Amino acid sequence: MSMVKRNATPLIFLLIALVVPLVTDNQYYLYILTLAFIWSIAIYGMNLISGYTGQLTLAHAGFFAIGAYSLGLLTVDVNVPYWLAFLLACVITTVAGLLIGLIALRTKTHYFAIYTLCVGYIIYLIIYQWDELTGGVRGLIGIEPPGAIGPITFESAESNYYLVLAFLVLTIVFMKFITESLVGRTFVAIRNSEELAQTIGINTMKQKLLSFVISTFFAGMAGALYASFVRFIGPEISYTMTMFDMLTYLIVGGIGTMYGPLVGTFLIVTLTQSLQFMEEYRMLIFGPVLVLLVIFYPRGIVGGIQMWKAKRQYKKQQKMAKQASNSSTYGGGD
Amino acid sequence: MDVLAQQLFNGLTIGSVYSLVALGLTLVYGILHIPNFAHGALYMVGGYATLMSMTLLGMPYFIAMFIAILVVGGIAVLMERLVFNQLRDSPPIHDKIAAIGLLLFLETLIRVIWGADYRSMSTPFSDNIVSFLGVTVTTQRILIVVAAILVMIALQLFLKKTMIGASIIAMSQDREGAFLQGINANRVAMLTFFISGGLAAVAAGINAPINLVYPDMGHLVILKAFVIVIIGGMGSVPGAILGGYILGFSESLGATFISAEYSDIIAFVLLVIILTVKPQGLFAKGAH
Amino acid sequence: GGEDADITEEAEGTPAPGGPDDEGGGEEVEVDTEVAEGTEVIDIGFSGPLSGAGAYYGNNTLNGISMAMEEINEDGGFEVDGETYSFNLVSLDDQYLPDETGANVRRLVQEDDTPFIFVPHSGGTYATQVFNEQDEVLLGSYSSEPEITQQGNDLTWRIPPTYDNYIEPFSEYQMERFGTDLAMLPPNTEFGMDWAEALGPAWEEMGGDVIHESSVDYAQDTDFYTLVTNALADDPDVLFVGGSSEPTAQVMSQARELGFEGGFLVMDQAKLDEIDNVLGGAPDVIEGSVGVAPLVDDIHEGNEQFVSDYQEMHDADPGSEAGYHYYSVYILAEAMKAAGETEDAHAIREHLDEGLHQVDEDKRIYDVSGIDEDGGMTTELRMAVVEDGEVELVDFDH
Amino acid sequence: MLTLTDVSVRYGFYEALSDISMHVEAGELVVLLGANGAGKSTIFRTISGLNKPAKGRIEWKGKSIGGVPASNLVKAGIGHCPEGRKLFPEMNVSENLKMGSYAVRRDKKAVAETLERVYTLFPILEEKQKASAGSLSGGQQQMLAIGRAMMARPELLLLDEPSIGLAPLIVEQVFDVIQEINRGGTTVLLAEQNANAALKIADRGYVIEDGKIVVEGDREELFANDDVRKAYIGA
Amino acid sequence: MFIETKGLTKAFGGLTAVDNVDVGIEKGKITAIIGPNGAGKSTLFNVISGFYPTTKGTITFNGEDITKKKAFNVAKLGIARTFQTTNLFEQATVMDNVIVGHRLRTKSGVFDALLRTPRLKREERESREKAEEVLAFVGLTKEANRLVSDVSQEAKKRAAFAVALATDPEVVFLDEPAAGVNPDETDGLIDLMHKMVANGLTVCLIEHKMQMIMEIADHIVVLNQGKKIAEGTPEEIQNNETVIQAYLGGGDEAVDAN
Ligand SMILES: Nc1ncnc2c1ncn2[C@@H]1O[C@H](COP(=O)(O)OP(=O)(O)OP(=O)(O)O)[C@@H](O)[C@H]1O
Ligand SMILES: Nc1ncnc2c1ncn2[C@@H]1O[C@H](COP(=O)(O)OP(=O)(O)OP(=O)(O)O)[C@@H](O)[C@H]1O
Ligand SMILES: [Mg+2]
Ligand SMILES: [Mg+2]
Repeated sequence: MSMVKRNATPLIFLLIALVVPLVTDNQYYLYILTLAFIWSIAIYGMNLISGYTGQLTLAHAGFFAIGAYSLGLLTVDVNVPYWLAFLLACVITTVAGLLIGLIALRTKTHYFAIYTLCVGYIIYLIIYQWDELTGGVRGLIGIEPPGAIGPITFESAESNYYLVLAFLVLTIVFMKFITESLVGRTFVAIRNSEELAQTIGINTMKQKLLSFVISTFFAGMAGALYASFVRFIGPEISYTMTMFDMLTYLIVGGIGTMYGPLVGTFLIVTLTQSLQFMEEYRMLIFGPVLVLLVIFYPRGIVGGIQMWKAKRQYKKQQKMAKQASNSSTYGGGD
Repeated sequence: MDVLAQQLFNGLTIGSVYSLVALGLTLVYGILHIPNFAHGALYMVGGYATLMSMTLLGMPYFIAMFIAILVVGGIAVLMERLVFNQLRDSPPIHDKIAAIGLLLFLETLIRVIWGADYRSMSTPFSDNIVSFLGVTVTTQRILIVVAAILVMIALQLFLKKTMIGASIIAMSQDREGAFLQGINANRVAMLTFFISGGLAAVAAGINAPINLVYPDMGHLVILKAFVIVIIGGMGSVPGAILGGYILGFSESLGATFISAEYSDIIAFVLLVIILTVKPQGLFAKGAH
Repeated sequence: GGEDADITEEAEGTPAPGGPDDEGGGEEVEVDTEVAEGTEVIDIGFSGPLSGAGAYYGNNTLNGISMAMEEINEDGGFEVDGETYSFNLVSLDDQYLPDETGANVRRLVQEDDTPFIFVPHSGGTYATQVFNEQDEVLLGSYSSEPEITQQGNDLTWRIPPTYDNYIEPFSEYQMERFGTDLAMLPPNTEFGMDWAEALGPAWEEMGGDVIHESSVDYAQDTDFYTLVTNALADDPDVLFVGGSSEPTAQVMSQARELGFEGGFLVMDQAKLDEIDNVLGGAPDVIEGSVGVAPLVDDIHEGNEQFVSDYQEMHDADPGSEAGYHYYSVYILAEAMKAAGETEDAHAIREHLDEGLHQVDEDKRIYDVSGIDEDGGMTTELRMAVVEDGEVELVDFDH
Repeated sequence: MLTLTDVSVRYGFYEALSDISMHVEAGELVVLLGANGAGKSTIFRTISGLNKPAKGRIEWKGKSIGGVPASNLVKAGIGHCPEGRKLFPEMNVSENLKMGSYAVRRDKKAVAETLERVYTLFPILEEKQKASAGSLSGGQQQMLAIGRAMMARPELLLLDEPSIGLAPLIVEQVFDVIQEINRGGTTVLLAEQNANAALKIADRGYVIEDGKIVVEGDREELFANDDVRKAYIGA
Repeated sequence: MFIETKGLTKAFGGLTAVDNVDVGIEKGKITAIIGPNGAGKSTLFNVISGFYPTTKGTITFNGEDITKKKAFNVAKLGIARTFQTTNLFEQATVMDNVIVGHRLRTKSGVFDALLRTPRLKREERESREKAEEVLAFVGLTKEANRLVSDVSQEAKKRAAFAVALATDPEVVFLDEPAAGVNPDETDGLIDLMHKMVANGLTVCLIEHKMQMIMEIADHIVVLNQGKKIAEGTPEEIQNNETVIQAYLGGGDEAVDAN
């Protein structure tokens, strides 16, 4: 049962999430939570490539949109059954991710960030301009809600909530398994130093591509969920500003941390809602908060908590080290 | 009207603006290694500062532009002091994010103060029409080209011929190393940001009369400026100038001979192609 | 013929027009719906862009709504089925984002139990139409998109008129005056696209040629010269332009700089008087233009008071979005009266047309002939032309 | 000339130097010995203003300089050739040297003279004038770093492990050069792992362990000290 | 020959950093590469380990041509290396640094991670055991859980060895392993290298500390300006006029110093 013990906090939160619809029938809360969960899934994708593998991507609003539009077009124009369309949407996004990743990942650091920013912008322009296909600026209406799975239908807000929650939990479990395995270690090694990773036999290009493709899969999946949840999509979901929002969620929560994406998204989405009355003034606060966070808590809220824990431990160690320090020269060998 | 000649001149005009914006960006991005996403916001503030000096303070155009340079340069210096200087030792990802925070802040601030609507700016040069070689333009457009070129030459001379200019470059390569030569690194960083902001203000001040002033005006310009900086080589002043004109011409000619709808894509496709072929950029130096 | 003709406009994704002295979009609109004493309160919802790029437009719509509500409440409210009611406006910001609208509408339904919500954009309307019937809330949608009423949603009211009415008279006038070659340079907004798609075929049907077709992106094109140069390359007689007044003015004056001597067919979002203002009085630029008559140029008994009140309050001319929303609030109150019901969205919806005809003469900002079965409102329109430097109003059936 | 009194320096919680007191007199060549991480570089960085002392007093020619920014100290005559060299990698050799004369750039004649001297000391630098500093090999970079530090004509030159990673032949040359610089009137404070070579040219020395001075004395005393021999000179 | 280069050349623009070099490295021996600064030693390492593409010439390893192989493939074949400036993941613990070192010998992928397959569990255990083993080997067991940024320079060098050893190499290339390490500690590193050889590894190193080289090298290759100017046993090299001229210098100071 150590598994349960180690993950006690997240499990408690999961429990709370599970009972929320039972204790409230406020559709608005459910709607907001569902939206936050959907975005979280996309942010988890970003976190894998940007947080763990160290390649800051600015194209993921684009991949989110590819997933959303694929699902929308497949259900509206082609009348593909929902779950097949859902699967195809994920596949299409992933294939797009693979093709773009193959080229984009040849670039490094700033180049990669700018390159992906441009890719994201191209995706936006295509959606915007190719109106025969995408409806252009008018957007896409009449997208189907998730199709029934056997006897379970997804017409109500509650059922949608549970569906999205299920996907979110799967996403987190997936990320946990990946990042805590050798695969995750490999990604982190690349983040730390690509050069060294290569010398210890890691095919960095292949691993980065793997990480990128997985991350686009989740962005696409989130997009598909979004399309069938909001049931209307317009080009703005792929715009740079959406991308910046996503980045904000990730940074506030904590880039490169397991629960950062969830915490950040949840916090900002709910905060934005409760600060509704401030309208324009919200951004006057968010902007500086983002800056301060990056300066003082570079790994976000979750990272900040971790740091605080580590510091406490460090102080303890420091004491022990002081006692042992007098006898610490190496004699060579073992 | 000769369409080709006209479009070439249009390309020259727009290229001049691109070059100026890209120059400011390349100084900070290439030389101090800060990808300042907020540069577009500086450009936008430059537009407003010029316009408001003219309408609210009743200043003549050139004085208004001068005020804008001071205002935007000052904001840029503040950015350096309060934000980027603090992030000096952080991983590069943090600079980008902080810059985005600044961008959101500045845009919102302007919107709160002056609203989200489009404003137009007219200058003494807006209404003079000149025709030559089958080209018809206003003197404002000639001013854009001439002013841009003059500013660029001045900047190049400053960086190459003065020790202060060289100290900007030195400090970008090794901050502590620069300290130890007696270079006041803080002052140099501030100077760099000031120049960068000033360039953005000039670009906005000369371009706004042929376009409009509004809170989002920096978005696309800045995206394109990043493309230019990469095409031209990070930190390369001549590269930014060349890249700006390449882009200006390819857009005006692309819109004419390929597709008007997709002319904005040209910049990005250009970048994607270039980085696909040369992942380090066109003018990349040998890796170490 | 119709005596009220004015701008219809849909400013999807772009800020609406306004003079440079207009109130800034960021300034929060004080919705001072001080409720009359001893009355029941009806919460009316609003979800529109109050921050971000669309804030200016969103606040204009809000201005119209709150003005009407204040007036009604100050008059002691209105009587429905023996009870006196007054309005309370609950406005939420959605930054033009459909998912935000969805969240807002759900919130308004849940927390304020509103029977009616204004949504001034089509994306938000679509996102809300998914559940508004189920939640029994009536949408007052300010969007010219035909789809919103064609979907068969029983609880949608389309407030602005459709633009197709303009196309024929505008085209006829310009063809007669300048010639048959048309170059189209609309803004690439939803509304611009709709216009272009309707205008092109209609023009050709009337015997003209469309010799150039492209669009301008005001928010993204750094310079319009390139596009204008291309549009003029084939020497058109008439140039189709439009969008917000400022950029439209910019495009028009640049066309003149580049030697264009024909006429402008101006999409109904831009206002000729504003364009003239923006250009600081440029009669040669706007000469030969045809466009929609601005509200302020078309003063009559129905809107006189509104226009002057608005100018006093906001130090700016009211745009159509303010005018229509103002009018809508009165229609809504009358519809409630007629339905004898303030909560049942279906009943209110069924009595909208009836309510429309009950509105006092001096509150009829536009000459609206009725509200259709499908929820669309039909407005009688007029056009404005510039002849010898003067803006003149012309009836369509002249 | 330079006096440190009870100087302590911290990195966060960690006290890298505790109560260091030492002095360097005009014209001397003083060597700092110490294992890795002992705090040698930290002393240098604190003297040249890159780090601020948490406590204690640093005096240069009678004036307190604790906390004065590095850029001002260069003008006051303290030159620092740092660990890790801190060259301007994308500038070429002659530009790097030119930057070295930043603090004294107004005296054109003196600059030209010093440049001449640097090129005489390190002919390879003259050969590679146009090569970017980043493309030089480690040893060449070290020479450039020393040369650059000399360009400001410092009265006190701080040399932090100048022989690190250098070929024996070059090490020899470097020590000769250091000695020559010192004989030319420049006071030198030298940190070295290569204790033997360093002590041979030094007047005096300090041994640092764990941020504290554990031994001090002149050349002979240090050579004679068994602990020093064992730990730093080997066999 | 175990590893052999033929006519190996590497040019950077106009500069030929490695010029037509033939080197042979014998299995189970310690080969040292010496030469003045800028002679091309590090570049030679970089080319052999696949970091830089070769301009001309061939490299064979165990008879197999590896000239065109990328760095990660070269590592998989059993060639490990360290860098002149220590290159470790500073923000991770020593243990974490070393564990990934064994990644190239494991096969688990995403699906193993998701299904927590026995293979993954086995490989994770193996990687950890390997890490513990090599840390013990280099004498860092006590430091295993400290951050790399917190340990001493010499410990970093050992950690770098450990990472290299975790890849299960047949040969290790060490670029100036003793630079910046004091004499006392240098002896420890020498012992460590002897131990590697005793365990069947082949060692190839670059060093400037002549005393150390003369003590441990079986074979010495001397480079100067990209060219090989001499090779042989320590005695031969010490007495080689060309080498003395180009590199060692006349004085005894340098040799004694270390
Ligand atoms: N920026 C820093 N942050 C935290 N600790 C530091 C920093 N710089 C140095 N230290 C620590 O301070 C102590 C002294 O370091 P310093 O660099 O002065 O030693 P040194 O004697 O110069 O060693 P070396 O021979 O390796 O150059 C070491 O334990 C080192 O880890
Ligand atoms: N990436 C590069 N680009 C250009 N020139 C380079 C590059 N790497 C090395 N060089 C040049 O190649 C030559 C050999 O350098 P290398 O680093 O191999 O020398 P080395 O023998 O390792 O010297 P040291 O002992 O000082 O480390 C030098 O002149 C150096 O300037
Ligand atoms: Mg040191
Ligand atoms: Mg080397």
